[in-house]
Amino acid sequence: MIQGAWLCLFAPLAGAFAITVMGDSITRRTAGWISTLSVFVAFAGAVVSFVGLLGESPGEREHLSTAWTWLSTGSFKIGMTLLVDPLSVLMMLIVTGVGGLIVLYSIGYMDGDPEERRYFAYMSFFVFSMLMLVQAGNFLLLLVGWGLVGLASYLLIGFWHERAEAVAAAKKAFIMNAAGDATMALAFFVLIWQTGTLEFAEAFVGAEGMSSTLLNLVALGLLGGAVAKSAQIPLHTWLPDAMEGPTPVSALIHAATMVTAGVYLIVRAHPLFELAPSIQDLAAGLGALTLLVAGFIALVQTDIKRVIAYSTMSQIGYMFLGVGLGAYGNGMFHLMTHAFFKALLFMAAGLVIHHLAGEQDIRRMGGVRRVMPKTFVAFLVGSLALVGIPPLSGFFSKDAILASALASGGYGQLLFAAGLLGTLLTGLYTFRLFFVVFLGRPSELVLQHAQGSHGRPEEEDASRTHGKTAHGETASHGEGPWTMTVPVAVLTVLAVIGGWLQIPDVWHPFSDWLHDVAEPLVEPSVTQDLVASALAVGLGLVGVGVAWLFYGARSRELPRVAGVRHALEHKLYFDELYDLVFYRPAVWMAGVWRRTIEEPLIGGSITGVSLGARRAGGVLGETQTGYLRSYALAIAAAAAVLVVVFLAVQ
Amino acid sequence: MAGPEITWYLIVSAILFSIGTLGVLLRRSPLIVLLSLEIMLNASNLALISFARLHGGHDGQIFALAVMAVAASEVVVGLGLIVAVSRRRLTLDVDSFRVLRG
Amino acid sequence: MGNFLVWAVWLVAAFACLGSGIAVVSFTNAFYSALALIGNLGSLAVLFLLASAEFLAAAQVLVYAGAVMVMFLFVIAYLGDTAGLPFRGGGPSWVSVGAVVAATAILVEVVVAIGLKAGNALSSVDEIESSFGSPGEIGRVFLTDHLLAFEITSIVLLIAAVGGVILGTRTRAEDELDAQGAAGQETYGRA
Amino acid sequence: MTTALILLPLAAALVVWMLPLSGRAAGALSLAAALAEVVLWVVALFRFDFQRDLQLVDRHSWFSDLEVSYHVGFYGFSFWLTGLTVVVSAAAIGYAVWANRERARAYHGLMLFLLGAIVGVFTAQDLLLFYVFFEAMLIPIYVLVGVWGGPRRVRATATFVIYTMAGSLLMLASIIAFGITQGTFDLIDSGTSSNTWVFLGFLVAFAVKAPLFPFHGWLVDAYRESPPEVAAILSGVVSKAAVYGLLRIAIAKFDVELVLDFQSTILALAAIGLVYGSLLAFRARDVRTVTAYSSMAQMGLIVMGLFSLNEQGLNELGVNGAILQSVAHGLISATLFLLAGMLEQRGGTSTFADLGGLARGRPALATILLTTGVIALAVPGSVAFAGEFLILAGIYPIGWGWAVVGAASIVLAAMYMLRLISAVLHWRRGPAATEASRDLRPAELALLVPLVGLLLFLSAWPAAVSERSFPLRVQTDEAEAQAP
Repeated sequence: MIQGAWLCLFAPLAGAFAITVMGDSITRRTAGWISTLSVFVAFAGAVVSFVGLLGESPGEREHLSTAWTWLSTGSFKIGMTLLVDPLSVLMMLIVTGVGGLIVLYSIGYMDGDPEERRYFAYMSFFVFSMLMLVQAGNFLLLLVGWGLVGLASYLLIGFWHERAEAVAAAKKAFIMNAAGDATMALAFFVLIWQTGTLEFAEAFVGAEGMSSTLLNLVALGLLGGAVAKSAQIPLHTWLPDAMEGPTPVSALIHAATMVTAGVYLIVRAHPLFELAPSIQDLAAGLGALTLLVAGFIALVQTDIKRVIAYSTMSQIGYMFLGVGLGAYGNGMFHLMTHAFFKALLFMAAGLVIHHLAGEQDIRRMGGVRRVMPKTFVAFLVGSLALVGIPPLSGFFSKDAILASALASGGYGQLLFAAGLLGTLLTGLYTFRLFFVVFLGRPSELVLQHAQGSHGRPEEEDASRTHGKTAHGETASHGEGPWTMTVPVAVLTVLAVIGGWLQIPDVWHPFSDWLHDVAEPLVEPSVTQDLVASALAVGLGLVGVGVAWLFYGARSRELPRVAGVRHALEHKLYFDELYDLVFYRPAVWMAGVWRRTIEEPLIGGSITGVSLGARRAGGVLGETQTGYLRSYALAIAAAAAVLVVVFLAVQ
Repeated sequence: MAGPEITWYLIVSAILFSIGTLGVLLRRSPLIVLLSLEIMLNASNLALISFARLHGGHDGQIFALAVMAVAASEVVVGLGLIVAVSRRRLTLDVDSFRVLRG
Repeated sequence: MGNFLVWAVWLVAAFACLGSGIAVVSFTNAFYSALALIGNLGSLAVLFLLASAEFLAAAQVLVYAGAVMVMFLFVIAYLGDTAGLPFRGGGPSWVSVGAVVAATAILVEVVVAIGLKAGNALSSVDEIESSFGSPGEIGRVFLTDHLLAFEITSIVLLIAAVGGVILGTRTRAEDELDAQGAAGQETYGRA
Repeated sequence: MTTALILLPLAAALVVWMLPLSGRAAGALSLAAALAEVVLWVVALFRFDFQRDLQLVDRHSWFSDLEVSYHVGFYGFSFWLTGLTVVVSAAAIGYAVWANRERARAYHGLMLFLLGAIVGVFTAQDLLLFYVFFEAMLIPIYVLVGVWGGPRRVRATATFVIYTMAGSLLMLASIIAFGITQGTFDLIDSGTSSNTWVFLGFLVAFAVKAPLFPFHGWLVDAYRESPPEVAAILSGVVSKAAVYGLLRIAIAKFDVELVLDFQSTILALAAIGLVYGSLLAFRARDVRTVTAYSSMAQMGLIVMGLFSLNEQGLNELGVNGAILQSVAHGLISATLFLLAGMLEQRGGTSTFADLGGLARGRPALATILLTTGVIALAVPGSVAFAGEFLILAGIYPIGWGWAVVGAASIVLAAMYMLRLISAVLHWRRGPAATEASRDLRPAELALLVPLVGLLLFLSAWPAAVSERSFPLRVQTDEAEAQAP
């Protein structure tokens, strides 16, 4: 079982390493298969661990395994320790399972890209990093995984590195995540200072003796990291930009796994958050705020991937809401179902983009259903699951969170209201996208690609020089190669059945599985469940209906509220604000320092010293008259003075 | 001891040294500067010998002998320089050598 | 009586020494200065003798007043006209003033120093053997206790001799100078 | 053993200078000597007992009147710094061979001499001996920068000489004052001093060498104008002499109350240097300047770790982190400078405006630069991260503000390193990124891969260094020694 966990962790790393070292000696496709294989081996390891845990009694499902001491100084020791418990195994299964499917999908999607090997090395590296994050046996290793997924995300967002936007987006993602890493590190410093350890269990015990101020600081620091990684307000602006990366990357990192790490962190560190309830409430509040804001912004976006990205933010908002209120199992449940249906949506969108040779603007799409009927079905399933229509997976998981909110007192009910409004928005933006892309009359672009030649050669070249994608020659007729369609099909099935693991009051193996790791603070009653479900489904359907009126049937003109629309199109000016508050002052300060300190003072001091020496030399040089006799006089005078000195000393 | 005390020898030595100093510092002819230097050296020789007498040891005298040798060497080099300068048709004037001016 | 005679000789020698010293410094003609220096060295030899430095007195007369001064006179004769130099040079006038001040200051200081010590340290003179300062004694001390000084002195003399030879050798530049006939004397330096 | 480590390069330097070898033979001999030095160090590593105090000691009286002796030996931490020295120097000499420097005999002789002197600095247990090695280390640098440097080398050298001379003279004065008052120059035998001025003398000398804000005026010129391999040694290794000096002398040999009096000032300077260097690195225009300023920032961080002590003595987190970070930073900046040199060899420049787009078709270059850059920005899991984490965890109890500044610097480091990576590898091709600038060749990889490999190894196992820098007993001994 432990061996399974180690295999799970290191198989993807070995894959990445092998691809890097072998370089040109393997074909691009082989690199893809090595990567896929490594992730599926990891999945096998995860399954072994899962089965192993399953065979044990619920109270004993926690195993630590230390391979070597990673970092230590005297009494402070951090081991290279893996933790195998229900929570980490659940995450391992999601990461490697969904990850494996997405890497397989990438073989088709990235086919023809000249730097495919690098892509697959990065993908394997990402899976390794994510596994490191979820399997870490102590906080420091968790931070290591935390940082490495950020690095992998940077590498993959900026994969098409000749595009300035991609590089900028990658840097933005990394730097915002580095800020989150920094706040987490600060939280850990407090823990080390107060408890002397970063082991989960010992730190949780030690934390009980800490003052509430320090506890709040620790929780706030952790929350900072979680918010940055999960793209919650106010550190969310990197996620939409991250859509510059290849679509499978968006599916894997920016939908299914990495961005949900914040939720995992809160569940993992829930004893700390429970000791600082105000911070936990803050997490829930931020989640609610994010789900609303992201929902609104998603309404006006025109890039197919960005709409889904905002939807991701919004759904993670739900998860934060849930875990912030203590509904850990429900939050994790939504994490899992979201991984299924959001990866599905991204990959279905990827099929569309792939088919349209890299076009992502929904205004140039339309009527795709006619050329890609299977994709249409997949996307529809994903959309319905996202909106939360029974019996698809989103229904069970989202409504469980809402029910928990309803059961959490006044504050919870406020958030419940926000969540309900969110479901309306979800229905609206999801089906806006769906109707615009798939229904209606096929657009010119779609028709071009539907004729099998998919695009004039010039346009292919144009899209390649823009570096958006480099696929083309081997791109499919129809829906795509089997490597792409099979994972989509599997995920479609999962998006349908994934929610059946947990049916309120009927059976709940999922929350039982997590019960010993993170005991929920709230248990909604059956009535609350029913009320929440009814309202949520109802509002979701209203959203869908409104979308139909405006976008599907095109029977209504869109109400124009220019100011709001403008603000939403600019994503509520967060980017501009950060530019103004952080980036520009830093640049300005660097410039000012260089002009006022570095050059005049530091450099100037040297120039000053040498100038001063030269001037002093000039002045003293005047005394060197060249007259021999004046030198002799100097000797005589010095002798006279010295005699006086000697006499005085005696 | 017969005759004047060591003090007087020393005073003569001091006066002589000052005279030599004046010569070195005031005169422009290198020859006379050299001669004045000899006076200064001899003044110090006188002091050395006086102290040797005072302490009844030979060390001072040996030192004086060494000074004489140095003086002789100095004369050789000094005169050699003077001759070399004059052979290049340069002015025999201490003040005319000013390449060391700062 | 003997004491008086010693005093008298000492006084004569001392005044001769100082007088000839002043003469050396003040003559404009180097030839006269050199002659005065011979007198100065001679009278110093007398003073040496009175201070029981017999060997040194002899050496002073033979080596210094004899050999060295002859060399001086040779050079002066070789150079020919040496009388024409102005007494005081082109340097700043404070050099002259300073020279007088410095020389006087040294004199005063030394006299003061002697005066401070005169009462005790300088009045009690050690007894000496009759052989004190004799060539034999000097030679013995020089070649035993002060052998290193002896060696260094000899090396200094050797180096000086080599230096003299090098300075005396005619260089090619000088030959060209002679060949050109070198109209007029140039001033060396930037004055 | 220790003496052999010092003498081997010095003797090799003499041989290179004396024998009338061809340039190629001189280079080969020099490289062989450097590699032999590495082997010697590895042999010593297996003999070294990290649980003990000073070891591999050699001691011979030198000036017995002044209690000065030739006294050398290793502590755990100085052993790691020496390891850093021999590895980086070997790579630098390898680079010099590859770059085919003019006047090879003189050049390689100086490099070997430098190597020997640095090892001497890290082993000297006598203050005067330390001073002798310290100066012997600086002289070859003056010549190497001044003769083989870039177009503005004269100014760079002059600046470097002015700064280091000022520092060295202050240190000499302090050494003399310390030795005379203690009655011995030996670092083991002497007690601690409580003289403020002596302390400040040492402090300024090492602050110049590090450099600590505002003593960094020599830094940019020297790092930019010197040959890349010299810059690698200068920033990678020579700056660590300051770390060693601060730890072994300024902290260990003075009363802890005195050190604590200056703690806030030093920490403030270090923190300013950290932010200041990071921001200027962010605006710098070429690879070398970025590396130079980042070097300054990192030294600020290391000094923070060293001075995280309190009344009880050294803070084990902070000081272990400082040593770990010293080793990491030495390897990182050496790699980056060598890479900058290789870029300059290709396009004649390392200015960002002229570079770009080099990743396409140059996988080895891209991989090496990316790996090094990512480790340099202290991505969690890297050895630099481990070092920074320990340092900041150590400084936190002294004052949370210091740790916040340090954590902010993690973000700044990400900003400037990513900018460097992108400017070289990404975007459109710059004018200097032509077809002629090929991927790294095997010889270059042979230089860089060991350095990067070491970095990766240490990333996987930072405890290798952090556990073995100070046996716990030494720390308590030193803490006791510091108590009056």
